[in-house]
Amino acid sequence: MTTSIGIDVGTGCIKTVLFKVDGDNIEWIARRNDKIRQRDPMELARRAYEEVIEEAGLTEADIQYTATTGEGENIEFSTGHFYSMTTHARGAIYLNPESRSVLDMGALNGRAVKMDEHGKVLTYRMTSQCASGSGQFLENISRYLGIAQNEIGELSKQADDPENVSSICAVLAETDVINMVSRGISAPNILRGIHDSMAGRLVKLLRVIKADEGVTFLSGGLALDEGLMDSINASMVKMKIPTKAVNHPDSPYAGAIGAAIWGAYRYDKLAEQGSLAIAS
Amino acid sequence: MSTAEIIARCEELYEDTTFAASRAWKEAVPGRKVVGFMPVYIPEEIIHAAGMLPLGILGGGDNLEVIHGDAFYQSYICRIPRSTIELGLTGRLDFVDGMLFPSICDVIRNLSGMWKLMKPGVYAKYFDVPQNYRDDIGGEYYQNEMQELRHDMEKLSGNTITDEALNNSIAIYNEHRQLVRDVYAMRSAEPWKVPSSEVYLVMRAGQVLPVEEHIVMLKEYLAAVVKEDKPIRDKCRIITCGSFCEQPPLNMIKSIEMAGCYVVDDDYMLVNRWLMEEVPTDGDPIKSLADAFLHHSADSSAKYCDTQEKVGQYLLDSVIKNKAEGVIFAAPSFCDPALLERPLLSAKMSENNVPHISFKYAENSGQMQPIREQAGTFADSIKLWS
Amino acid sequence: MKCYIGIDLGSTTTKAVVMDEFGEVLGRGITNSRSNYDTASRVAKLEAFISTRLTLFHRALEGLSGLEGEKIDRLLLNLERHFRLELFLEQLEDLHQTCAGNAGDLRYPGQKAKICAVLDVAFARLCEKLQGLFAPGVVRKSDFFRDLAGSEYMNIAEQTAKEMGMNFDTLINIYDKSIIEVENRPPNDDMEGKFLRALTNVLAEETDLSVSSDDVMKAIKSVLDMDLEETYVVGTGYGRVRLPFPKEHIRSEILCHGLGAHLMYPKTRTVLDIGGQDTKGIQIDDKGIVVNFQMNDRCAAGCGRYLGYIADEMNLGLHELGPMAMKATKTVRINSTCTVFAGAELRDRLALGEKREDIMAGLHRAIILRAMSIISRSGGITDEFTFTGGVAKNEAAVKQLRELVQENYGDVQININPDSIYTGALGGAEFARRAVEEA
Amino acid sequence: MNTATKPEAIKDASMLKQKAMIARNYDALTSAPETGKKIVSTFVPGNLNELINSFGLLNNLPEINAINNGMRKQSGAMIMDAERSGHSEDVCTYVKADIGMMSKGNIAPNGKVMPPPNLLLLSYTGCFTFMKWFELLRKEYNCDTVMLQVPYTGDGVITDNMRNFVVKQLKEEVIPALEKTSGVKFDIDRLRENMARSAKAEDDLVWVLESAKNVRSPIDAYFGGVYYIGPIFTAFRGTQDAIEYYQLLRGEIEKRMQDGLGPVTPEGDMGEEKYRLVVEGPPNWTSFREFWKMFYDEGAVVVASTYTKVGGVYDEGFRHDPTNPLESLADYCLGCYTNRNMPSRVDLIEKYMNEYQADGLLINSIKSCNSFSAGQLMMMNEIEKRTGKPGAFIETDLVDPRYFSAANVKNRLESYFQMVDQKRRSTRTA
Ligand SMILES: Nc1ncnc2c1ncn2[C@@H]1O[C@H](COP(=O)(O)OP(=O)(O)O)[C@@H](O)[C@H]1O
Ligand SMILES: Nc1ncnc2c1ncn2[C@@H]1O[C@H](COP(=O)(O)OP(=O)(O)O)[C@@H](O)[C@H]1O
Ligand code: SF4
Ligand code: SF4
Ligand code: SF4
Repeated sequence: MTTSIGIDVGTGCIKTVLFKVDGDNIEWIARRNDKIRQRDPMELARRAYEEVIEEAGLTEADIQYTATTGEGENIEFSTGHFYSMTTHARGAIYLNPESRSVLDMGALNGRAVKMDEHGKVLTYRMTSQCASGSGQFLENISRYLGIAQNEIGELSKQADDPENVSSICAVLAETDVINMVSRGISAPNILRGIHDSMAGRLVKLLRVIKADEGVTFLSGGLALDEGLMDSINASMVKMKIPTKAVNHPDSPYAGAIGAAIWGAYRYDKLAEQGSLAIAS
Repeated sequence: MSTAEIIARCEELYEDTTFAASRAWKEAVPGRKVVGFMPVYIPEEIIHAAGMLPLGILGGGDNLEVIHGDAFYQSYICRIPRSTIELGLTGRLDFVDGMLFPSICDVIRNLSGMWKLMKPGVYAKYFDVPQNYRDDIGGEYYQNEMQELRHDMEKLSGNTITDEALNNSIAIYNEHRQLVRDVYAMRSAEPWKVPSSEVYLVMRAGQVLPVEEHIVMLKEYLAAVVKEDKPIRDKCRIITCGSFCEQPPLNMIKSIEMAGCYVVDDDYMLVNRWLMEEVPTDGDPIKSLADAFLHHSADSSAKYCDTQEKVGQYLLDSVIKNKAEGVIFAAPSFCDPALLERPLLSAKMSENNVPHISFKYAENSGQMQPIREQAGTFADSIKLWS
Repeated sequence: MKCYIGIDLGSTTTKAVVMDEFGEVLGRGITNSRSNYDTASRVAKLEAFISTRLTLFHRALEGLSGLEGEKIDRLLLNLERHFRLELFLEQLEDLHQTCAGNAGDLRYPGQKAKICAVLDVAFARLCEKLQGLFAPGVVRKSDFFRDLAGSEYMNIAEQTAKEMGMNFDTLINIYDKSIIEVENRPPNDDMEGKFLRALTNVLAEETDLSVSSDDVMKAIKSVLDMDLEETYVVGTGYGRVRLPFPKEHIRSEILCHGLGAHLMYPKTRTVLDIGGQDTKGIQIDDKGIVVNFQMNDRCAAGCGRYLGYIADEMNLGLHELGPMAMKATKTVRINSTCTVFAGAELRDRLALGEKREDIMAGLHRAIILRAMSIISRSGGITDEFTFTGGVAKNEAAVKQLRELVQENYGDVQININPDSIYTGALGGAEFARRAVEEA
Repeated sequence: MNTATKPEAIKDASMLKQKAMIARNYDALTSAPETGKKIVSTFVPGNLNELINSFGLLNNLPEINAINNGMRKQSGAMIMDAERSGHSEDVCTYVKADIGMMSKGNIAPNGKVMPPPNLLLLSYTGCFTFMKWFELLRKEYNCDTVMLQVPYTGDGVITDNMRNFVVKQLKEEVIPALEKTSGVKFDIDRLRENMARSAKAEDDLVWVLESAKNVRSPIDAYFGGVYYIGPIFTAFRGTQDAIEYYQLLRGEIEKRMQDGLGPVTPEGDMGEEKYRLVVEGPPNWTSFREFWKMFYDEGAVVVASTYTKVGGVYDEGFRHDPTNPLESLADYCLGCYTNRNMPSRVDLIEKYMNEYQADGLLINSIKSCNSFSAGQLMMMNEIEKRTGKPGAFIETDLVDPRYFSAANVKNRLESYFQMVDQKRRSTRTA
């Protein structure tokens, strides 16, 4: 039995989980999800780390592997770091064993990963440097429209005539949206238009990695946006991608979960090789 | 000298966008001349034999503030021509007596004409190479082109280029090329001792130093590396491909290694090892250079591949020879040759079960996080499952 | 009297300039651009007319013997202060009512009474706090209602919500929705009433006037009675195609900026304008006629909005960025000026241990570097050089610009006018004037 | 476009003739499997139509297919298809439209399947992309490929070495490959006859293009021009059809000049000629009509363009020469517009600015095409300096609809026209 912690440092939130892993027997013990809101991520991560240990009724000495992912490369108290596409793939399998691909929608970049049934990464793709159609953009627009994050999905689903967002640039697209408001386009239609354009970019990634088996798991915070999920599914049908996109209430934790599980796996492998020292 | 000292010297040369070392060489003896050239390949021997310094110009890197260069290029054109123009317009290349623009892509090709417009008094030449590899067709054309270049170099330098002098230069460059190959072989054998960033810097030094000086440096580096005692890390062996022209920022080269990769081959500064075998030094030197070009030269996307089977073979050969576990296609954004060829190369890798990923960069890319993430995931996947 | 008006509908702000038939600027007005362009230009125009009245007041008061310059200035400053306060309180009350109305939204079933109770407390506190902004000698952070109200609302709402056991996010959402509605309602028109009420307050405070208050009142009233005729309006700027104007009343912003800069500095040959989404380099001749221009391409990298993203990321106001960057001891090299990634770049650098001030200096330099290439593309800098647009208000950007101009073009006269943000509107007003006076 | 609903002017005879020629050619291509004809795929700049024709081979031009798909608004989907299958967003969209067309079943504009080529003739003149394009196609079609390398005239002159190199490749690589594909022996006299016909049509083409020197130009040498060059640049050079087409066209334009008419636009005769422009760079095909409208609505007529020289710069005097067929073909390939170095391109534009009495230079910079675009900003500077006339710069793409931002282009064009206008007025009053 290996006890491990996974910490996913995102641009918006830090997700921290504690797992006990014994071969195929994987148990999720504790969790935290903290909004960063201009605070120091390193301190927040430390606090979350202590709090999950406390929640599990353990002490620091009980933790055998602390794995970071996301932007957590520099956290000093971690044992090792896994890159986010590795961890999201594993987290997806944990949350939905049918998953064979993951679409992770972060604040700035989108990522698509294809994996096998064990969470082994086969191929992947990230969006390029230009941030058109990113989560950040959606956040800005919803603020502008006076709409709360958790309302977006609902509203978008009410769209009857989605408006096309043509600009490739997120900044110029803001003006596009302002123009739409002034032309009297309804909020649902605007949001759905943005969702569609984001979905287009994301699904293009799926097409590149040739997602063709199982289901496509949506991970990250935006995964809970049902409107975006609808757009993604519609876009997948249009682009003839044979899988279906699904989410999970714990989608935002996928990265942290994967980190914890891989951490435990790596711990066992290193212990086997008798080279535990390298890891720390 | 220790590797640290050698690398410090190389770093200094690398960061200096005023080319002080090459200027110093020129000023040391009155009448010396310098001929600049762009990637990928030109026969440096001809310049050398005329007593001039061939100066490899690889853009401005991430330290040069590009103002006027940007004014001449749209956003969808790669970075190297803009920083090169900037170097030209800000007087940094005023000591250069001639510029050669090899045949690599439309951008460099057009740059040759822009140079003529920009610097009417300075010798500037587009140097074409054959894409036809028959001795009697492409070979003959190329020999004539080289003769023309030889003639131009004689005029520029005021020195006659005899066959003996040219053969002598070939011999010196043969030695240089051998040492370069040795460094690469050493890195491939013991990558933990020879970080890619070091190899890169040492090779970059060769672009601005006289070949004789660089030969000494390479020998010193090889000797110093043997004495290095660095631990072996848990990393995977990869090859980077696609960076034959515009160079990535040094930070990117470091980031790839930091993300868990050992780079065992790359295509930076191919001019150092374009000719892959010893060039004979006893015959007609122009013919020898032409033969070497046609039949024993490195491949890159800038060359036409005359048969379907040969497409990407050079990369596959390198994967096998260097026991690479994967290939990272890293091309400059908007680089036509690299990006057009990439689907062909990646298909070849897939057919042969070589894992590969691809991303784009610019010589002044500042954000390494996406690069680390992609290279890191690639390394993770090789490490966890192979 | 005849008034010629230029309206510059920018991507971030909308500016209006009122000019008389002799080409004299009477008033300037600014507001933030919003989804309703008509409203934006109406509000900007209204603001410009307010400022016109103030100018005319000045002229009228000058006619009163015994009232010299300094006193007039003080009087008018106080008058404007009181006037603005009236206007502000009116809008704040509107916001309060709108919020209360929105609290009845379906999303908060059965909560209306509770929300309204919280709002009442919050707005009472807000009102008290914000009045202070209009006390004598206070520098306000922004000219816009949205910014003034918003900055404090967040704090007060959070505190009040906590005290009264209310969800903070709900208050934020209601606010976000209401502020847009309020912004899109131009303030009611009774300017005279407001001016007179303000004047009464001022005169009550004044103890040291050398003329009778009746004379002052009479002078002011005479101005208020004056009819300001909108003789000809010219629209320009990013949103000009959406202005409700006939085509011949619309000029390209390039021409307007060129002409505006020429009017301010007749020797100008090169103009740089950095606005919210575009950067323009313009070359003009000795008559203010554009001979060449370049704009940024399809990418908004390095424009004013970039600073907006940075300010959001740092939780600062736009006007605070410049001063912070001025404290830098070195300039961190920043290469990417993609607006959306600005925040990521900032975090990257902070993670590498760079100081905020130094990064800020680097970010400003990056913007100006990009602008320098656009100028270079338009033909470089010829003496004199004028810098206009919103970013010209930013001292750090100006500092980098001065350095880079010096490095690349040597000694050049650089003009930066405090009213430079109005350059486009000024050019527009002049076009309007010429259309009638020189027809 | 829907021609039936518009009370459109009766189409000119030349238009009808061209339409028929193109239709016939597509039918010949798509029916090749039945007729047993063989197809050679090759590129427009520096194409060897006379030679291909002399073997009885058909000529298929992937660029023209891409243009057709662009004008029929189908290229967008094709490009995205290609990008999804791994082609970079950054490269030429002709290539991606071509590859996307293949994945969509290779349907020709006549609705029938375009059969695979029997030979890829890679005559790469003026653009490196061609080389990789055919490497990509070779992988798809797995057919014979022959390459004709045309050296770049980097110093602005055609040297003997270049000419000999091209001739030698023609003799020893290209002709044998064509013989093999067609099963026909090379017949130099047939080539000569074709070339004589080419020269004849070229004379009339030059006359047509130069008619724009008239102030009140009877043609638009860019938007109209792309139709006028069609036959010479594509599969018809060296045919009797082409000769007849240009005779008809010339007659029609002579008539327009006598009647004092300006260019024909999709909305009928153009109104007053307010601005005379020279345009550098290819047009945008996906919004061709909309783009053109932005010009004629403002009274802007293009009097000369460089795009109409990509398939040969005939107005500088070059003609296909039957007396020296192979050398002449070599000179033709070497002399195409994009194979000329930057200084020569600038000289040519300067000449156009002066000879055609233009008010300014407009550059339509194409994202896809580095061959054209890299360096255009310096060209503009240079022209402004030499002629004192203002330049304008807009950015679009060939067949990628995502890169045509109508508002953006219109904004710039309007600003530009207003600027020219203002400037003109001030010089008049001064
Ligand atoms: N229920 C939800 N509905 C819609 N969006 C949400 C929801 N919860 C979180 N988000 C969005 O998800 C994003 C954070 O996702 P996350 O994957 O944690 O990003 P990162 O890892 O970059 O911090 C934020 O932009 C947030 O606005
Ligand atoms: N007080 C200020 N201090 C610093 N920068 C400012 C200030 N006001 C505006 N700006 C900058 O100016 C930009 C808006 O400029 P403006 O010329 O109004 O643009 P536009 O014409 O596109 O609306 C903003 O994005 C911001 O960066
Ligand atoms: S287009 Fe917009 S999102 Fe893309 S790089 Fe430019 S500013 Fe950034
Ligand atoms: S980076 Fe690529 S496109 Fe740019 S000049 Fe070099 S080879 Fe050409
Ligand atoms: S890059 Fe230009 S010349 Fe080359 S194929 Fe594309 S459009 Fe044609």
